[in-house]
Amino acid sequence: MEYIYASLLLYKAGKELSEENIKRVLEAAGVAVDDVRVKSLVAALKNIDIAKVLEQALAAPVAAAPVQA
Amino acid sequence: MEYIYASLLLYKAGKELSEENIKRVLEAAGVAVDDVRVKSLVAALKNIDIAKVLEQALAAPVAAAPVQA
Amino acid sequence: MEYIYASLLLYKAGKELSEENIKRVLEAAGVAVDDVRVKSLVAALKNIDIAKVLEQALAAPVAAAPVQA
Amino acid sequence: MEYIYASLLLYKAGKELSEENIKRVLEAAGVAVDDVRVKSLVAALKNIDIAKVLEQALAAPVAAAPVQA
Amino acid sequence: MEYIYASLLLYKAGKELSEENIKRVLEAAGVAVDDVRVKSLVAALKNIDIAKVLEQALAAPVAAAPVQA
Amino acid sequence: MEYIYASLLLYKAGKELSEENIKRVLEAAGVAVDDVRVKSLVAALKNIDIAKVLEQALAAPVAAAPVQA
Amino acid sequence: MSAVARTYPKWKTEQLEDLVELLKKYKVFLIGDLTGVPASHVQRLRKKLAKTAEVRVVKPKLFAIALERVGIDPEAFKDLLTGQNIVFFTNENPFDVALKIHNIVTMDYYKPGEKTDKEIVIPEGNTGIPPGPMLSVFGKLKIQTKVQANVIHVAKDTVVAKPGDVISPELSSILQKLGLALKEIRLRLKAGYDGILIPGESLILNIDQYVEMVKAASLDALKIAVELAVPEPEVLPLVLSKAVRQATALAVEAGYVTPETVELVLKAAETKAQALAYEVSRLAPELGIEVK
Repeated sequence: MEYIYASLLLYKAGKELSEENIKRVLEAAGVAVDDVRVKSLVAALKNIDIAKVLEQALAAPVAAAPVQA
Repeated sequence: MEYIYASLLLYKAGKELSEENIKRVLEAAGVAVDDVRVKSLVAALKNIDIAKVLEQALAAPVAAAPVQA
Repeated sequence: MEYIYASLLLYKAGKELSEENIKRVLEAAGVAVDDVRVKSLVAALKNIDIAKVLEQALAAPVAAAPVQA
Repeated sequence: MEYIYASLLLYKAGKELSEENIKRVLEAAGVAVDDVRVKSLVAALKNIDIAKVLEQALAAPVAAAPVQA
Repeated sequence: MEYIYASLLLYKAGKELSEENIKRVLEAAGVAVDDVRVKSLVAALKNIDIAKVLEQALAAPVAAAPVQA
Repeated sequence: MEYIYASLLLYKAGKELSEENIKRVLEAAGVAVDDVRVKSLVAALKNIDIAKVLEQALAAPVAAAPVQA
Repeated sequence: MSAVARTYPKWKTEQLEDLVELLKKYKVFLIGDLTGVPASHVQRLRKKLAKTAEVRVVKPKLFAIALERVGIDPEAFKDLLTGQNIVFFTNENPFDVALKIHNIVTMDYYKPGEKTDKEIVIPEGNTGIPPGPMLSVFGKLKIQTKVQANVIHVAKDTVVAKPGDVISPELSSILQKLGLALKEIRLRLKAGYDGILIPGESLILNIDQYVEMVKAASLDALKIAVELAVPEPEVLPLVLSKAVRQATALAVEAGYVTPETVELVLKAAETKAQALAYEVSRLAPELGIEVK
């Protein structure tokens, strides 16, 4: 999830979700960065409407946890 | 929310949630850091069982259901 | 509820839930304080494990929020 | 949460949610007040319908009871 | 998701989630295997408790899913 | 569930859900394959619109949850 | 064998040869129970499966001999090959063929003396039948009727038979008059063979169950993918949502106010205050604290 938190941090800060930016943030947090992962994350993020996802994230119900009986 | 994402990034990376660390991550993301805010966040986070909060964040809103009047 | 909010404010601030403290907070908020009520509040709070009550109330998950009323 | 309880206390007491009022209540509770935080809190509170938000909060007994099925 | 299914297949079959095993399964399915991806998958799988994850509800709000731009 | 995982692996890889393919994947995972089971699986999958089912799985994860295989 | 074969008439020998040919040509066969299946349904089966299978009505003894001839032990089929049998020879997936056969249904009228396997309901409404002798038949079956505009109306939905009941002549005639062909005729498969014997009850796949399994499997994969934060288009929105939820929960718990968290923080504070108020009001009802 580190990569995701780093991306959201940048997104909220209004910065570009580029490989360099994500890498810099991760490194500042002391995370050993995997370039391939960053690359594929950046590519995947490009195809997502993050604003919309964030909006829905809090609105949507979570899948009901297996309600313990 | 940038401060929170920075904290979560550090938390997941297994790093200490110290003022310095949060500041460093925020700065790497190009965020102009407000020292007082970092201080009070760090203080607040100290009193929280983050693992538990994160887990519960994903739990189904069981308690919410019966509330409708 | 003013008495409860005042108590929680003190509790979260790590202060003693004494009659004087509660009174002072209420007065600062411009509330006309009833000594007898403060006394019985303090007595009741002594018999409550506030930490536990607050923790259980965390059951209010984020997702519950947008439930339109 | 001290700032929030101070605000709720003032709200219920029918007082204005001004910086001065919140500060006074916090100080009465022995909290070292951070001006920036108060400022941003007051700004944030201005944009929401507190009455409605409080109404949507979970009812006590449900939230308090460890939900067991 | 092919990599995930391959991992789950091995997991349910009681086999080790090793790079070789995952590679063999993917190749049997006619998938052109990316060694780096397999490596990072194996490393990531080591950090999660698969049984627990499967047991729990999907740790994400469901309605958010179809948001793809 | 191994048989289902193997099928979905093939499906996601864009391969035919044939007896031979499923068998090959299962064997690569070290699963002792039951021919009749593979045959019945292939027949059943022929009668299922997998794309649609996968979509529905996301929409109604609650219903899907209790199915133990 | 030759001594035995000689005792059969020529047509039987021909039939045997035919069956042996089919068993050699096809590696799969399915055996259906023809008992009580009308010729019209068999006709439909033959027609609908023309491209899938060769169909024969077989005599048990003859089929057993044919099986033996091609090296299949007829012993396993001993209990299956009683009565009237129809056999489908195919090279297709036996489960697939079984589903096809199972899905061919002919609706027919219940005849007097037959047992029903389901509840029969005479629906409320206009029967189109003029009052007269039929009125008493309705009466006999305890179906409430009223006559409107010289037509018998059924007053309300009426159950006239439960599973296991025997159809009376009256009920049979009413069902006919009302055009209610409720009896489902489908061929019951006794077994299939594809290298091994597959019992009839295993032949008809429960597709719904497979659907649920596919759903469960896809959900399993999604759970793991979300947990690993796999950056794939179908997973990433879920992972982002999860992160947002966690961040929000943490912000709320820390009382961290931003324009987007302020409502949630307030709600959380109020919820906690309510919880405490509830406890306090129990111990000190004299405070008159109003708990939601």
